[in-house]
Amino acid sequence: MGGECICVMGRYILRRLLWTLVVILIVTLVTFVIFYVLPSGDPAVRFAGKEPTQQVVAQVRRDLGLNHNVAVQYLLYLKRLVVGDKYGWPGLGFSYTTGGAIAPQLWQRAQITLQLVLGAAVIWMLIGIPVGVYAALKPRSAFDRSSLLVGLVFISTPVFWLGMLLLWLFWATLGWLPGTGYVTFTTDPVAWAGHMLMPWLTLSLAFAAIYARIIRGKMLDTLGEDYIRTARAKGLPERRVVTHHALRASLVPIVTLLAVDIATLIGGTVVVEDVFNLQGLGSWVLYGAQNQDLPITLAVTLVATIAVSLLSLMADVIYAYLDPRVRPR
Amino acid sequence: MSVVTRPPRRARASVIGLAICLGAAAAVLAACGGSSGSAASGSGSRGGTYRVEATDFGFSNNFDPTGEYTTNAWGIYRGLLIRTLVGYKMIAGVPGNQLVPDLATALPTPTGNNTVWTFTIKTGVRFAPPVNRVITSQDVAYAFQRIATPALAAQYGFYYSTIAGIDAFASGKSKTISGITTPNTRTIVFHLSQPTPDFLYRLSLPAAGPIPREVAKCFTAPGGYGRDLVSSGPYMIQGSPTVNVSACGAITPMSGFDPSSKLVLVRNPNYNPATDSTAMRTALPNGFTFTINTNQRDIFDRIQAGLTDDSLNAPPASIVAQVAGNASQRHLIHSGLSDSTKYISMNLAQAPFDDIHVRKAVNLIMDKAGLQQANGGPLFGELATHIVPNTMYNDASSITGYDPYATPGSSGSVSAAQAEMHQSKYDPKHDGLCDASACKDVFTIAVNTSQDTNEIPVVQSALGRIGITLNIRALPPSSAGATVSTVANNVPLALSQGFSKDYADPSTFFTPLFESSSIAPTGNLNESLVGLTPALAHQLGVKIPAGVTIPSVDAKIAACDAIPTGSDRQSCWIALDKYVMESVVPWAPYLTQHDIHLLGSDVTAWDYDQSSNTTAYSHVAVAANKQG
Amino acid sequence: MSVDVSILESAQPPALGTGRSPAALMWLRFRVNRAAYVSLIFLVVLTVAAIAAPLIAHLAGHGPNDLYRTSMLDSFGNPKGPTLHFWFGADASGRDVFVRVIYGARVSLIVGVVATGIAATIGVVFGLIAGFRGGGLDTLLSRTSDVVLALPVLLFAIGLSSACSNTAQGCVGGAVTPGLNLVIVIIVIFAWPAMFRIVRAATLSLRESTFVEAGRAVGMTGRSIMFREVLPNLISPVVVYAALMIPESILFEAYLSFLGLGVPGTTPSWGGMLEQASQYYTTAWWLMVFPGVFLLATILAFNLVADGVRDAFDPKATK
Amino acid sequence: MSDVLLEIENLHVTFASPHGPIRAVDGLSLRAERGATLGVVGESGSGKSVTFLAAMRLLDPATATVSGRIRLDGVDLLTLPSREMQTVRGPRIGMIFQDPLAALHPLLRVGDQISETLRAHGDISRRDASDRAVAALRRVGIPSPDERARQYPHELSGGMRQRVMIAMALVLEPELLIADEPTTALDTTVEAQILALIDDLRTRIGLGVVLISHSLATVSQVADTVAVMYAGRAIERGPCSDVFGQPQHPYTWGLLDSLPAVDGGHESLTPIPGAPPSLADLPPGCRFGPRCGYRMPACGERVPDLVERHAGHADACILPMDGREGLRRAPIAHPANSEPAP
Repeated sequence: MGGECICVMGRYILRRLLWTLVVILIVTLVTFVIFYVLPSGDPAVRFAGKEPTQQVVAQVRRDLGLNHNVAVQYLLYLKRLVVGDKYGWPGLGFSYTTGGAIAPQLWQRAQITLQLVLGAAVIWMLIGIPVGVYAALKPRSAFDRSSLLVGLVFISTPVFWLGMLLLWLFWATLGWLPGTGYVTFTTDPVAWAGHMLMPWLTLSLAFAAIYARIIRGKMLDTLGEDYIRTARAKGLPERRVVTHHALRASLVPIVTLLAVDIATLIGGTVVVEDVFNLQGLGSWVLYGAQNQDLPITLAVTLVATIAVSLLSLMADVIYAYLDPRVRPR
Repeated sequence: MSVVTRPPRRARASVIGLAICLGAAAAVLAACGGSSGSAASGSGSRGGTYRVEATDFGFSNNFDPTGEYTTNAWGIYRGLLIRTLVGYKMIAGVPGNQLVPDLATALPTPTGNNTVWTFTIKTGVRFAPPVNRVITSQDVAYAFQRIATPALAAQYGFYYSTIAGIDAFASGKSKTISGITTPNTRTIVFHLSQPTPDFLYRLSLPAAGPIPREVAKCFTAPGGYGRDLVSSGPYMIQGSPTVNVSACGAITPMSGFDPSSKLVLVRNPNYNPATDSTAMRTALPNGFTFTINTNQRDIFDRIQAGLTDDSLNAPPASIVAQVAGNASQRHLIHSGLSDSTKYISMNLAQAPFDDIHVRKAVNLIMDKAGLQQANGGPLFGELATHIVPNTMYNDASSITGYDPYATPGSSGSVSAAQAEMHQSKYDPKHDGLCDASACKDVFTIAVNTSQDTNEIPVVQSALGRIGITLNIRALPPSSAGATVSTVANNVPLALSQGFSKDYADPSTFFTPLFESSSIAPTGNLNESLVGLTPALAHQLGVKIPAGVTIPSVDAKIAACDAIPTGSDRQSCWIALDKYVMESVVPWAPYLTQHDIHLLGSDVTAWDYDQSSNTTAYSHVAVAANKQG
Repeated sequence: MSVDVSILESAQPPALGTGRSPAALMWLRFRVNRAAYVSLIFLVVLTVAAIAAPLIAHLAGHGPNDLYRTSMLDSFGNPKGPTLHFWFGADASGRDVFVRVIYGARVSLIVGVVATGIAATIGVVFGLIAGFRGGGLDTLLSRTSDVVLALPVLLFAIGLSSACSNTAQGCVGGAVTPGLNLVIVIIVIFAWPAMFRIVRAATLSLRESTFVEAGRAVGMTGRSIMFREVLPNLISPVVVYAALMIPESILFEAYLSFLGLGVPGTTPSWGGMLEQASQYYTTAWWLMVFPGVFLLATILAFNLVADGVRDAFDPKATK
Repeated sequence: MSDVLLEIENLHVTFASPHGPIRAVDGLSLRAERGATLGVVGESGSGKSVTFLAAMRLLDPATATVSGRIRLDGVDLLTLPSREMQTVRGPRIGMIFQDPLAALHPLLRVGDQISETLRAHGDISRRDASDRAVAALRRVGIPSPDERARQYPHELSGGMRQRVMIAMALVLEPELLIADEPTTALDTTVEAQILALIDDLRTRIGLGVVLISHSLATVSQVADTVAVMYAGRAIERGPCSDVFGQPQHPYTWGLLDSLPAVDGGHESLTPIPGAPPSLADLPPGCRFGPRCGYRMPACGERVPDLVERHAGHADACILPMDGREGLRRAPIAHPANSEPAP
């Protein structure tokens, strides 16, 4: 039975991976098309120096590979992606603006973004779960109502404004926390945490509110379930009923949501990275888009797409692990 | 020359004194008299590391000198890494723009009507490791072969187009450049196809510095050599000695340079001070670090804390104001006056700016003091009243104080502007206002960086007083540049434009900016389209309004450019400068920016490199005992 | 919790609202929600202030683009904070922040209402057609909405904004010009698919319901069934979702402005003011605090009103 | 039959609702005895489940008000501190529910759900607990219990799930098992098996059983004593054979008449007309009055008490005792205007 199960799972995963490939094709193509359909000037001219002669422009155009027609360029891009280029595999090319290879920068920036997003996810779960659970245990209580209202305030707060407000307060005015920028964990763990704290909070507050709302709803549903009554009838302590039975069942559907949110943020922390000057993927894609640096834009788009596909696949697998009812049989 | 996609920030003078005392920054006036300004005093001692941070290197060709076209790189090349045949003392002010021999033994006197230039190279000048050998005339000649190689995209190769045979080499018809000969290892002769009086200046640009063929031949794409640049100056990129240059395949990037994080320079063991002069390079620190710190605010916090010494970025006005207001910190502000002009560009082929009266009225109404304040006040720049910055004229006495559109307080004059507008065809009501529909919602490109954004309301408010309303698109610097420099976009008005010199001859302003031959469909620098002919207009998709003849200064530029360097040439340019301001009026110039540097407390000597418009790295010193 | 459900089900329906029209009933239920009611009042006041902005500017004595650079900027061009005459201080050009905040409400309110209106209309019409007609048209519209949701928003916004800023004409033959117009276009492009999906799904389920069958049986045409029978039944989900779209649109506009893609700085907008504030917030807090508080309050108010609207339409939705 | 295990006295349960208080149980008194089965019958909403949820203290105190006395071996459960109540639930009273699929945690293995009960009530190692869980499964007749213990509820059949529930309820060897509609969700053959299992366990380990059901047929199979509930009150109570053999209350008559006879020979199936009253808006007097075919004016005046008329057999009807048997055979056609026939 086990072997058969693994085989079914394997086929499912394979099918999803194939679909991921299709999505990657579509998204990179869309990015390419946007770049060429909505150009903000001739990129070759932009990168040909301050006073470009026509020869230099032509040369730059060749160097950047912009001399082919769009379809050929796209196919060449795919080919390099699969085969690799002079910078190794996968062939992500070089930045138009700096001439540096994309890949090493991509990994470096992905790390920062991952730290930002995962840290924020931990915080919003740490806030969202207890608040949501407590609100569900005391529905319509003062705590429940005020947590809903405060949550709505967080949801309504523009992230960039929250970031500036925190920076102004805790950095510029009170001097309690270090300001913008990033310090690697290995350099100085305390400084690292200090620099990440405000970005984490900024990114997580709205999510904490959303998750608290969702968890509250799920908990309310779950607490009405028969099996909770069973657990109580067995004489389990209330704490165990809430955590082990109700919360467990309520959190399972959250896993999918969490994975999708984290994945979306991997390419989508633009504003927080901008405000806090974190050199992650979000600020990079903004830079790439503003400076017509197509390889940067493509690389980040690619990573974001893969993250969304793989994480939602992972979420499905984890879901199947956590909820035996949806396991393929 | 450089289009300001990056705001120009360089200048004359040395210490805070000069810069601030010219302006009205009352709060800091007290500082002027007593400012000790460690700078040009240059009494530092040997040792230490001079630490520079920047949000971005912004290199245009990945630090490969053949194509690199940024002032930041030029300052580093000239002071520390590359010795050209002729160079500068790398000091502030007019003297800093005067040529002196560097790799060559003397400044040559041209023969053959400025077409033959012969140099002798100093003995005992050697390349840094891993090349280690004596620099010969072939190494200089090779630099020109690289410039002429199309695949390397030399970004200012046009300066060398008058060298005989360079086109034949570029097209592959010839294996060598016939106009460059090397009779022996110490002699190099340039034969030019036409008289080029300012050729010496062109040889002072870093692309003309010696390059060892054995290394550079391995790099066939633009920018590649930047990772393995072999120094001829007092410093070299860290890790140079360990690079294996025995075969092209073996070459690895030098460890001291990572375009995305750092550039570390250490002493070049092969540097012989006897071949150099301390007037040019004191070379006191043991090394230089240029580190990317993307957090601009953090950079200046670190400078104030003494954790770093200097920045490639200009400090924000708010920080300068804060430091200048603090008596114990005031001495940390240093500045130079850059050889640049900031201006509003008007398109001579677009209504209503096809009418010179409108253009003059724009100059008369412009609140230049307001624009100065938007840029951070007098500390950040002097008012500009004409095209070429005064520091580029050896003797600026005849143009100092020249302001054809002077108004009280430089804030614009409604009466003078309306009187001028009165004469315009766009004022049919003769009420001194631009009444015609062409004056309403004039399409205007602006730049959305913080300081340039601040200029928008000032311009808008000023032009509103003569009846011109604007339809403004504020774009990021590079998009704004690309949009304005595409002729077919027909942008009538462009704000926050800037131009800075490549070398200290006014031709580097007039030729690209106002010659009709420099009008190009894209990447056009002659944004005002001075000298546009109907034929060319038709070709570029520009519609010149009926009955309008666009003035040309081509003949005047050619005349001045033919005069050998010296006072006659200077006078010619000054006359042309005035002519352009009064009879062409393509711009409303308003600012010559100060290049402000906030320095760390460890800096004991500092000067401004007028030739590059950067810190004079060859003259700085730091307190050696405080640093490793 | 463990209540025998049947007990509650056997209870009588509430006596409330017998003999009242549905609209009056909803208004009654809405007013019960105090937060939503207060929010609505705030929004009404804000709207009046936005309409009367020139009057307020006149009373304050400063136009939105009047420069007070000698009195409100120091010699370095740094803005000065709140004074007796400049309640919210001055911005980096010496303009009155208070007057600009009031004017800024116009952009947020216009974007919120207009973009939502257009997006909701497109979503409803397309959703009705797709859900009701089905077939190839449905596939086309559904795939289009999928593709739109897969578009990289930022990239698209930056691309569209720069492409439309190159020439005086804008793009699409002058139909789309940068500024408010372009911002609304971008928001509409990304907002309609969500409404489309909701309406399409609801239409699909309604299509099978008995009264639509009945309509068919008495010989009503497809179109009249769609508009007379189906559409009225969609009002509740459409209104509730549209109410939620308004604060989202306002937030979206603020993000675009913050990234420099919004309305030009000469038109006061909260997002644009916050973009400028991002350069000065460590020294000039007033540039950040005042527009930000108004932005937050407006979005929050719309969210609370949306909550109230949902409760009014569907009292069972709240737990 | 004298060993009283659970004694409910004058129990009132009221739920707060937006539409006023709902009197779900209203003055109920009942007894369950050790080693015997008490059947509790009534339509849904009659208060039968609520009564025993109240006994288990499983009603939400925020919405339910409980008064009266519920004594287990003489100890009033309603006043017990909640910590001690936890040692009642499980070790002393086990409870099983209608829909075993919903009542079992879907994400936990059944073995773990049983051993968790053990571990919550005693210091027992994980291994011992799981061994005892398997033993408990075996005792309720589950084949290959080792394997089943590792399965999830959705992988088992309906009957098997209810066996798991029983095993879980009895693993701590309680004195009382409350079975709330244990067979409603099962088909008839499985129902018989489950009832037999419960009955078997009762006799084997001397368990007291409360069997709650809406189905007279179910109750009649196993109950020793039966209580019939209507609108929150017991309206008839007595030994099983008496209640089914000589039913005294018109409602019980109605229930029995609506039952298809097992032999299939009954000529007419007569449902009770009308619907139970709203608990938020009870009629005055006898709650069954409005639906009663034998209604008298006095019925609307006073709520009749449960009165014991024969040994152990009580009812709450004011009809005169002597004419009842005849009345049942000849109901009056129009109950609303009816006068009892002499």
